[in-house]
Amino acid sequence: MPDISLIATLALMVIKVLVITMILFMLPLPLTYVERKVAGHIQVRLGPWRVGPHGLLQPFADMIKLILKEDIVPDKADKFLFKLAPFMAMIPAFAVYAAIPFGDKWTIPFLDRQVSLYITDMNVGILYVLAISGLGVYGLIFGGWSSNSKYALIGGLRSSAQMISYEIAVSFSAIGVVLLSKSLSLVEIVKHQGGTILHWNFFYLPVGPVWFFIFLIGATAEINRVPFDLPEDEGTLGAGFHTEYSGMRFAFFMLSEYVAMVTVSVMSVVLFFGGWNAPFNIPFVPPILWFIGKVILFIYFFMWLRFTLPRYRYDQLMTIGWKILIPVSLVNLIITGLMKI
Amino acid sequence: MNGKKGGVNIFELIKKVVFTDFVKGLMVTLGYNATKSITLKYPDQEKWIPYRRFRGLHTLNRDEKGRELCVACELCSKACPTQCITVIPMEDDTGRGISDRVARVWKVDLVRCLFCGYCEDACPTRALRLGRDYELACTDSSCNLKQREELLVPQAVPESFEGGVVASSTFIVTPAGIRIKADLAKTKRRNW
Amino acid sequence: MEQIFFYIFATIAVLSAIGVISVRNPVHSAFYLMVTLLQVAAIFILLRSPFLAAVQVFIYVGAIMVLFLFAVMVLDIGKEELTEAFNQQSVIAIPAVVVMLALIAYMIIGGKLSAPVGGYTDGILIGHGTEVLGKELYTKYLFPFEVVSILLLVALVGAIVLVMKDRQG
Amino acid sequence: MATVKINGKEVTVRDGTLILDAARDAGFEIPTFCYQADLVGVGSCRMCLVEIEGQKKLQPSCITPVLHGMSIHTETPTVMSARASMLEFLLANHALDCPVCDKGGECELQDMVYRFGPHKGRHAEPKFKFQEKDYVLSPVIIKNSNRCVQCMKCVRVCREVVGANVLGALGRGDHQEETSFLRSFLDCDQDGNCIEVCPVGCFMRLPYRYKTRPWDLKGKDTICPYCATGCRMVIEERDGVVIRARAQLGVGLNSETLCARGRFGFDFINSPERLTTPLVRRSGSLEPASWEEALGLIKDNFAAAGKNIGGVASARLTDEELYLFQKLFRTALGSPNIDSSARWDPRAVEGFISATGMTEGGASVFDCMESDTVLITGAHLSDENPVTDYMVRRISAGRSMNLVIASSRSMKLDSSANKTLRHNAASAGHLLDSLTLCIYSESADRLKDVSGMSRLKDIRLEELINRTGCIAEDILAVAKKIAASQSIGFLAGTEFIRYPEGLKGLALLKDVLKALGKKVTVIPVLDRANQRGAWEMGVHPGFGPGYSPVSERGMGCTEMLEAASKGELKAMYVVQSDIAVMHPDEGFARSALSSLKFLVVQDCFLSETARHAHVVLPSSSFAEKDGMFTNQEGRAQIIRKLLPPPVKAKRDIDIIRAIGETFDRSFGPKNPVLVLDEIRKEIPMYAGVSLAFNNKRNVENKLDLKEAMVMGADRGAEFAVTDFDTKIEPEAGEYPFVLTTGNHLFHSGALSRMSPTLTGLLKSAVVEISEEDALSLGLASGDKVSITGRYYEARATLNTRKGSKRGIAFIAENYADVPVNRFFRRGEGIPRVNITKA
Repeated sequence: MPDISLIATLALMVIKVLVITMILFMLPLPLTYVERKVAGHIQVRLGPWRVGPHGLLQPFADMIKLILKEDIVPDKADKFLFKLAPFMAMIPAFAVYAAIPFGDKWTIPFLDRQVSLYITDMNVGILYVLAISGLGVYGLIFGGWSSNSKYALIGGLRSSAQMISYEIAVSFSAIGVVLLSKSLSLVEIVKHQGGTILHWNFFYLPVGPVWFFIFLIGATAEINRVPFDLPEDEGTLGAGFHTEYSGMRFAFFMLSEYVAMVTVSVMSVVLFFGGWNAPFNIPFVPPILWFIGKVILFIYFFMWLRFTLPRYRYDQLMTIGWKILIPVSLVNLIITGLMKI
Repeated sequence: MNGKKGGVNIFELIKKVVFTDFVKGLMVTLGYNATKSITLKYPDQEKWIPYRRFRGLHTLNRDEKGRELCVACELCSKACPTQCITVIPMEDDTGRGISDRVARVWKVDLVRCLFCGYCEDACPTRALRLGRDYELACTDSSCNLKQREELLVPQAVPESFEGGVVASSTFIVTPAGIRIKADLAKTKRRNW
Repeated sequence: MEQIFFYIFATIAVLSAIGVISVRNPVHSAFYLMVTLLQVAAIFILLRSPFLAAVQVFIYVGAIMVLFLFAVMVLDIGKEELTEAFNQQSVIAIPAVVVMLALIAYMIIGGKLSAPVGGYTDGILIGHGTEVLGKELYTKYLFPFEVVSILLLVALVGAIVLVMKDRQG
Repeated sequence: MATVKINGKEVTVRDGTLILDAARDAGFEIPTFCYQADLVGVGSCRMCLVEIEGQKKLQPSCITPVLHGMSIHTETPTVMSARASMLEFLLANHALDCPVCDKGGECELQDMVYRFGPHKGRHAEPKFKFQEKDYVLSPVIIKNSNRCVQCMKCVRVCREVVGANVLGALGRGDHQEETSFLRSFLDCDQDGNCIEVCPVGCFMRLPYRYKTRPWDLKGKDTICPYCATGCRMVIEERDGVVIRARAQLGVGLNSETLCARGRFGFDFINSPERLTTPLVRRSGSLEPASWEEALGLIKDNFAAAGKNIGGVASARLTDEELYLFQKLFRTALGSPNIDSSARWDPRAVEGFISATGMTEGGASVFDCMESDTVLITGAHLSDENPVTDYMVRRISAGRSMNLVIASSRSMKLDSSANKTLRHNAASAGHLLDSLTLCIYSESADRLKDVSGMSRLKDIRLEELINRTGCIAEDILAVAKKIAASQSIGFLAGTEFIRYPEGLKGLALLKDVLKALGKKVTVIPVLDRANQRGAWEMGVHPGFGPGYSPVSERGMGCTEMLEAASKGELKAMYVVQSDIAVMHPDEGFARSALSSLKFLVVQDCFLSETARHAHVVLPSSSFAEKDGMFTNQEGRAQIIRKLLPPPVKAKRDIDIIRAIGETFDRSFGPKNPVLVLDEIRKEIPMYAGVSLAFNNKRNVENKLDLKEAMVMGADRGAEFAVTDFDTKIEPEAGEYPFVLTTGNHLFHSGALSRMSPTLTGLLKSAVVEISEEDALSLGLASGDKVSITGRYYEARATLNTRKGSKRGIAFIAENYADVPVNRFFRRGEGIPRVNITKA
């Protein structure tokens, strides 16, 4: 019965893809709400309150508004790229999840069939994630350029420069993780961190935390979040690369940004905090919950960061990227290599 | 900082390496995250009643016998820096006003008004006060021109009411527009 | 199955490659180039070389093309300048292109480019292509690898020197 | 000359100069309430107290003359504290209702207290009040005595300037109230000069009451549009409504005075009855139309009429408009038929111009009043030209001179006259002739050359005096005075044109006096603002601009109407003139107008004439245009535009030009300034007219402003004074009274009827006869009487006037309910009427 097995595998694959895509599509709804609530509370406010109990329906209101809003294409915009750019930002953000392991194999109750809680286990998973997430910047660049607006163009330029500058540091930290876990496959990397909490890459002292912070800083910069949100620096650029966007196209940018934030959280957990591995051996808690818990903590961390830190100046951004992160990661790479010999 | 140019303060470096400042900052915001919000639940549940000195929508007062205090002396319009007040006097000795000179037209253009209160100071009979009505937004521009008849209606917050409190309020949608009715009996002071 | 995918990818790659040189707008050119490179990466996957594919995307699409775009946007190369450049070079370029095409055609027809037909190596088949590549690169092809590395280093230093000079001057 | 030190500054002034004047001339300011240069000093307000070295007490500077060697201080602490104390006393009972008071914002008391006064009151006691509510004195004056500062200016101006003696002071101290007897304003001229001089809000205009604040008003300096005195005034508007007219102290001929017409008669401008759109007669009724349609009709019909067209322009238009009007007729339409008045015979006008020497250029009324003897004749000055009356009264009170008034009706000014001559109706000529004869008999040898004397050769003096109805001794006394005078001034009124028999007498007397080497100044006294300007612009069938000869003599207004009723005149163009009402034969005028083929009337209102019109064009009032008026003295003064004409109405000058342009594309200069330039070029009389004087102040009413005066014409008095024999209907038992007419005090022509305030002042039609006649008829003032003439009968209230000539009944030409012109028939002389109790 190889045919049935193949069909089942394919069906499972489709189901997994659909589930993950749907989750990702819906993710901005709670995330915007949570972000605004976190912002409110950090600023001693309430945040959304009026729509629904405790403002719970606010994201839906926003969604309806974005859907109904007129889709404006500026007269002098490059129409083709202008319309394409939101998708170019969104598709890579989603595509990344093809390689993300949410959990190990899981046996479906009563059916006695094992399902892997990831779409594929690529042997170059970590490279794939880095490569694909790097493509997301095209949406920003093309969106910024095609708007034919000075603010949008500067926003696009800034995001491309920022991406190039920090991609290197992020790649180095990925190399560091690969050295530590001896595999390019994300599943292997997570599995390598199994056991106790001390097996997590973060706790591979002294280089683990350094790699983590390099990754964290670089990734924050790549997803354009505070304190590195210069491409959409509202103080000087209006809204940066998406100044000219409205309605659903704008929503796609928002979506890809939130998904990117989740991706960075997920990657932090996968690369440094043991993925689905439990820090302590507590029975009855499925590994997937550990994973989700850790990711939520990271998401909160990014929001927390956003409402704590001010934005860096552009030259400070470049200085951090080129003069601090790259040298530190080079030194760290040598130390890691020496430790692993 | 310590005058040593180019020198490296080891202590400072360690602080930088372990992100002391960031952590401090993050702890501050985390602390705030846990505090109670100070947001006023306006307009659903609460409404701020301003202090007496507040300068909101103009109100024209009457004396205890119900006669208009305004004698249409036009001093308010003279004092107005934006010339948003128009007064046209007329004679009426039927006891409408405290003198036989009363306003035929008394109107203020709220778009131009900057609520400086000079008109209030200029008023010799204390007929004109800047009241405590601050909900002046509306959906068409004509309602920004407030006429005498409208302003003679006493405002919801009486002059004697000591302000600076939060009153519980109800949010009502009427055909004429949205009204936020404050219950002046149920007030509380907020400390912040 | 693989054939079908190959033809899809190849067709898109060739079409967008034509797009690269045919459109007037440099940003559109860059866009088509990006598409071409992505298709090439896809073909690498079909060839069971996911590492190469990832690196292709990572280096070429993710970094180099971004730099291209950055330069194009900063320098703001207008359409007119581009046509002007074409006009000046066309006298030499057209014969050169004809010669090039002739050579390529000759090589394809002559079968000089066709690799020895054979299966994948074992390493690749069991999914350890990366390992095989690494081993080959650092053992059999170590010398050319190091030469290329030094060449790149020289180019890097040279670029820096040029910029430094410029700045001092 | 006396030399005094004021605040250490030495000044030399004439003996008898008041300290106040000396200090003000030296540049020191002294505040006053009660002082006004022209009025008798009373020193009542005590604001002007100054310190004089060597005198223990402070002295009121407004009644203390300087003495040589005086040392005066005006700003010492004592003086300042005295001022503050005086103000505190004034404020002790002052109502302090500034927010309500109409004077608030321009009140002298406010200003003084602001500058000098105590800024805190100390009087806690209840204030004394004269009254709780303001009381209405007359339809135009309202009073609040609580605000009075007892400066007495109102009383003085009423007595000394207006001569009405209505106001007086009752009570004393702080209970002194300036008011009239029993608060009645029966004899009041309603001119509101008390309002003008009141420094506080005690006297107020009733029509202006609670309308606005002075700072809201936008004003323009202009000239009164009623009589030809040419009063300067400021009219002020708010939101497009003219609210107030006021005179300015020391500005213009009139200084602070105006009459009821000038001060309250401007409100016709705001009338809702104003024409706002052109009207065209369609199937019998006038209907609104566009300008294009109206002008199209005018073009077609005027072209069809050819030369058979006539024009009458009101003497209320500006010089520029009148000039353009005559230009329209004489060049574009090619018709010589133009006139400026429906009332007068063009020949009589020419005679008047000649007799009064208007061609010799302008002469100031102040120069005239400098003469040793001034003879006022042919004008009821107090009613027709009230402000000229004020000027005469003021000047005659100030200097020793001989003022003679010859009139058949008594007037207010009689009290200022040294001698009054009551003559019969239409016999001013006999009076002047008898004066001439008297003078001639004394120095006949020196007067052989006077050509006109031959006329009087065979006439006996006694017979002449008998015909005048005057007392012989009076005439002889006056003649003696005239003969003894070195300079003689005449104020010759419009009765000379109405009853032109006197023109010859006036011309002869003038010639005789000139031959005797005396200085003679004649001021024509006219009753339309720009009557003199109209003539000088050539709006007259007999002469062109600047009294230049015309090649073809045209028809006057009456001739035009006659031609119209015969069907010879096809079309007429009437500008702001109400012929149907003003023509001295109303029935004829109306029928003539209705027999016209095409009548265009251009007016502010739908006048009686306009009701006959085929096209009515809405024009503008004096407040809506720029231009120039030439007053009776020949003084060119400018009027200024305050408002735009209402809705679709246009300035007259634009309408006249638009009509001209339909015939000649290049017709007329485009705006008043360019027209004035052309007038200066075309009319030598006006070559030197400069309007720069308009913002200057005149000092002591000596209008040293020769540049405003028109110059003499090139062509001398070539107009012959035609022989006129004004017939009076032969005396018959049933009609004992000769009916005369003229202007009412509150009215002038047809325009003032549109002013609600002025019509409000005029309760009902009044017929005026002398008191003696009334007594003999058993009638009393206030009785309802019926007036019966041969053609018409009317009812009116009887008014008796003490001192008027017997046998004369007077009905003003301004009543709507008693159209006096219906008693007249053209060519039949002065009608007689009977008055019986109704």
